[in-house]
Amino acid sequence: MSQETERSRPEDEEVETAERVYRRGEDSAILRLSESQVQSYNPEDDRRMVINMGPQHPSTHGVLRLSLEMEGETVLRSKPIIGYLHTGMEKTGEQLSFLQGPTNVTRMDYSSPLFSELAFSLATEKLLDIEIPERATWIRMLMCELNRMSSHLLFQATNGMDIGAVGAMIYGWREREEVLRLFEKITGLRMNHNYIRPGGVAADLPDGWRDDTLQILDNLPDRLDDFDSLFTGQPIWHERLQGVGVINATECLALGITGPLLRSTGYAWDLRKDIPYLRYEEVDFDVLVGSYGDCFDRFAIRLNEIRESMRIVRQILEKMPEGDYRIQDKKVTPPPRSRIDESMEALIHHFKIFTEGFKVPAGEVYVAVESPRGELGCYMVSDGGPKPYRMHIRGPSFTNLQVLPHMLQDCLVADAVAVISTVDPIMGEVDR
Amino acid sequence: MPKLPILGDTSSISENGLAGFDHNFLTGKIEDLVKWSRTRSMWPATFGLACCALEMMATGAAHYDLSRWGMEVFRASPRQADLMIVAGRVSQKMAPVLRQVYDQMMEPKWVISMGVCASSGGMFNNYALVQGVDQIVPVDVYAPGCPPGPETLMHAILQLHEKVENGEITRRRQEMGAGAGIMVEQRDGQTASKVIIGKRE
Amino acid sequence: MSDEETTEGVEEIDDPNDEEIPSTVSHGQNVLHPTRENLLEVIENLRNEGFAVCIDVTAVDYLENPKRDLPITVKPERFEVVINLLSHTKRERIRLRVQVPEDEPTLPTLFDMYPGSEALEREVHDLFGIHFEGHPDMTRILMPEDWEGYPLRKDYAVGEIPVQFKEAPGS
Amino acid sequence: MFAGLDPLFIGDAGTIEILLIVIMKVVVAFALLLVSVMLYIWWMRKFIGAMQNRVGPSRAGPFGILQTLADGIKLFFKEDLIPNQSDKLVFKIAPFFSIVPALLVFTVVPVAGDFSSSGDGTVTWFGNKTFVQLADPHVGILFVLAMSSIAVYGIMLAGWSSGSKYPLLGSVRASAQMVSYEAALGLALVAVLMKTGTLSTHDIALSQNGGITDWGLVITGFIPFIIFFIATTAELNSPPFDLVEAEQELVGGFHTEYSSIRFALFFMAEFMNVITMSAVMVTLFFGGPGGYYPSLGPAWLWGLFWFVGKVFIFASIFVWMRGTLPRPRYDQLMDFGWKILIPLALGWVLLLATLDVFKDRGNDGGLSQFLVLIISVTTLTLLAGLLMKSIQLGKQRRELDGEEVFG
Repeated sequence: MSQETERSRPEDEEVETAERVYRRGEDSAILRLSESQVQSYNPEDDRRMVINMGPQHPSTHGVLRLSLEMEGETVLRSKPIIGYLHTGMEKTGEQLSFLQGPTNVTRMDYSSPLFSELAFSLATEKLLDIEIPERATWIRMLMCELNRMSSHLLFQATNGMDIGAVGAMIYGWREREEVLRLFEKITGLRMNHNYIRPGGVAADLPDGWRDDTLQILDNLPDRLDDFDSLFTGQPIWHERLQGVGVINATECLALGITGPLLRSTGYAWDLRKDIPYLRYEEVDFDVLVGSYGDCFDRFAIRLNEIRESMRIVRQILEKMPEGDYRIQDKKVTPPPRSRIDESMEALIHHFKIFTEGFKVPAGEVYVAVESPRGELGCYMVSDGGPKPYRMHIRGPSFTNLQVLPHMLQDCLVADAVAVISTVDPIMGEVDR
Repeated sequence: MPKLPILGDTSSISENGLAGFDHNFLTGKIEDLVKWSRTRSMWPATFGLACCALEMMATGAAHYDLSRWGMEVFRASPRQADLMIVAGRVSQKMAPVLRQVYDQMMEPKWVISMGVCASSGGMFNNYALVQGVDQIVPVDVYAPGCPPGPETLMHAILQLHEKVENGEITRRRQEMGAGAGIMVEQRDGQTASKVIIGKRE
Repeated sequence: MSDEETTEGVEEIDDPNDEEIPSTVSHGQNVLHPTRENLLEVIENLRNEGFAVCIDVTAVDYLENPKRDLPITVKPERFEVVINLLSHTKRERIRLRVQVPEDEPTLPTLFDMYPGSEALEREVHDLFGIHFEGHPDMTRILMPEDWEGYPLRKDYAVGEIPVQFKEAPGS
Repeated sequence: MFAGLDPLFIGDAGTIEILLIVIMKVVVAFALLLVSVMLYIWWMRKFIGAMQNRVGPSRAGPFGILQTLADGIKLFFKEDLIPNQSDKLVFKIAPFFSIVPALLVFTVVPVAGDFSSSGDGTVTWFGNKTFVQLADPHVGILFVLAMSSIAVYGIMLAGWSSGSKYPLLGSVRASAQMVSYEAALGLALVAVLMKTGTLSTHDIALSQNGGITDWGLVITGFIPFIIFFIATTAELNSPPFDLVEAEQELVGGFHTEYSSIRFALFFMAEFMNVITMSAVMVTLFFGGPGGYYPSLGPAWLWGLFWFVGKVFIFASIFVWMRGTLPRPRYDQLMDFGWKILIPLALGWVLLLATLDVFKDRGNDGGLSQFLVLIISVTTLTLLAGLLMKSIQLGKQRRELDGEEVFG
């Protein structure tokens, strides 16, 4: 892993690459058949067969379904079929007010829920044109970085399991649990927090949060070193991941791939660094890039991004300012609990905000944040009412999944598992 | 069949199989043994759908440790699994698959509906989701929460163990009419849906 | 290709575009309003300027909200396809809003320029019923294949069922 | 008359006693193996639990020791299914192909007896001298090889007859993997046989009773043991070489379609094989029941103690690997078997043979003696070098291929 390297420019012959990546005809990497056709498809060549991987398969991370056309164990063409977790969240999002919105979006990317909330809240705040207090911003950063750690730990767990190292599964969860425990203390829930809301965060950090965070930061480095000794230097691990699922930067750009997948090709693009939001320009961290664009790079990048996040969290602990945790704008923020007992107006105000919601000026906005999986964007249209007219989340996993047929071509089934695992799709975010 | 002194009237065995056994000393003890073994070794199928799947896996991990009940053997093949934990929201597209997996499981089989989305659709009351997995498969235990914490899931599992220990070993589950018995006609999004409460057809 | 050449190229192409294509600024981001006819041309130019990534393709159904702020020269239609492009070199985003009429919901595909828009366009097709001409695989992606209707259209009901507060059967 | 049937029996023995002893041995061996499998599975789950900071089974019986029993009873009372598309007869028979060889291998393993340096590995029961092993055919080790080969059929037929795609892939993998590693297994064995000069398992164990320096491990020079161990792991489908099941890739591999008691048989056969192959390994390389024999209690009991202890350590090593190592890919596994293990085993056998010849001619002390040594060692080194080069070339070629594919 080198530190931020010189950014390569998109090449001129991008169109050609694009054609090579996603050819249209028979020789494309994709099995261009509809779902029902795939179901009954029998290749003419009887050395070939079509295998359905998923939607209920242990290594497809939930309900991804892959149709693989195989010759022996070699994958020739494949087609990812998604939608098995389509929840209609964008439709539901139009029924919920802006205050209720984070409840909805937090259930999209369930392994890093705070990022969806953040994108939603930032979009709403941009429409409202409000500036949230310093402390709220830093709390958001703290929570997001912790969430990035827990999400990447989850990746280590599932990746280890997919390659067959069952131990990694448990170790990853064990570490993740420590972070979740802190989340539970701060937000009240282990997952689906609904903590970052338009106007700030739901509650101030509880007493002792600093010690708890420090405890995680103190414990984790040793555990990460264990991961290193268990995997990073291990020959079987190298054999399984190195040179598998290779992709280069041009192909990534053509396919709209973001996040660790893009960075593994040596292309240092991280929204936190390049288009900073919150206060990321005030903290010091490195953007990690790989050099081969293979599964091993993606694994290593994620492992080391945990370390980078820990570095950021330490800086946040130093810089965390005092102040309010949410904006004191009567229009957006409900009155504090103590005021409700004293004042009728406060009670009415509280009732109004939670039943009707607050009105947001008409307009449309796109906001993106760097989630552990890549660029997570929120496109929001308001018609001036209390509910979004249209709420669209651009999930990084959704776009990243398109790379699968290309990466899977001419690899073995076992490699397919490794590739799916290191692309690390979260199906909730893919299907929404 | 002749009438045996210990087994009692066995004439119905030839017709109904084991379900035809009268309950007596011998079969009673076998029942206890079978129930004991079923509660101690209930292998779940790996059927993770959404958020709840993470909590389900967390329940199997070091902090909560399902292996204490012999349940760490998550079987990927439904043929060998006893318990289907429907962990997460079931979309209209997933519903047939879920039913198929359930049908592929061998008797005896149980279903835990984990989380509100699986139990009732939860906060997503819309066109895309099946409003409660009990429309598709008979559910034994509903675990509330969004997502239910590992403690809740463990509680649900213990409830199911209790149910197994108090139930019968031979009857097929479907005939017992398990599940809440709420049927919602599948919608196309354009018209209001019809809700049937009562016996499944 | 050196840095200078790129910047020069950008300026050359940029100027005529600003005259032709109505553009606005929304919350700090440039928004272009091309028509369906010149969409591909505009995108081609943008792509040469360095907008190498198609981040997002989505649509909005303005059935219940016909009065939205658009430049005067743009005729509002029911659907609007929103395309988000990102330039890594300029660290800048640009948004394209294309009006798509209700009676003929078609649009040329971006697939040839941005293969990554494949799934995004399929999603728009699935949920809004907007057809992308020239797309290699214009089928439903999220909903089951035999699904009728386009769920995210405003005239498509949410599909709520009323909450049941009834006695459980048999009790 | 029974003595004629069973060449084990030494000295005069009454018919009834012989009959009794044989029956007793059969029953004890069978029961012992089943109970040890039960305990082994429990121990495996506990041990893996401990490695993963968990408790492991704890509810079924004290410390969860009855866990396997519960699994077994549950599976026994589960609905059985024979898929429509399957070849019904083969589907039904396959599990037995798997479990019977696993049971049979144990018959030739010397379990106990006086294997102290002065002992001859026998016990005296009912006034008869006999071995504490079910049978000691003169071709004992070949019997082990034969049985482990037959076990392949169980897996292969199971996968093929299921009439489903994932099991088919699993069975194809199984047959290729097992055939390849069988070769390495046999070649590693040859080293032991050459040194001990016998095929009988009892004699092999007895020839190692002089202490650690006499163990097959030392006299064959470690390498055959390592090869044998790795090949055994692959032969047993034990992780990390469990590609035949490979839950993450092939769902359940060959046993995907099996349920109920048929699955339980596979399950049991898998772990029984681990125990029996550990026992074989102990017999071949670790002196069988040999060890330190204090003059306390009957000697054969000490033999049993050492034997069980050694097998336990090996079985635990298998668990350890199960809990830690990631799984190699299929082609890597085959490469490893054919390009490294088999040549290495072959070369080592040649080397050992050379040294033996060298030793045999030790009396003449002439130049020819050293000439043999030098020439053989040089040839072997050259061959090894060539082999490594060819492996390297092969790898490079694959990388080039890879580039064409991935650009």
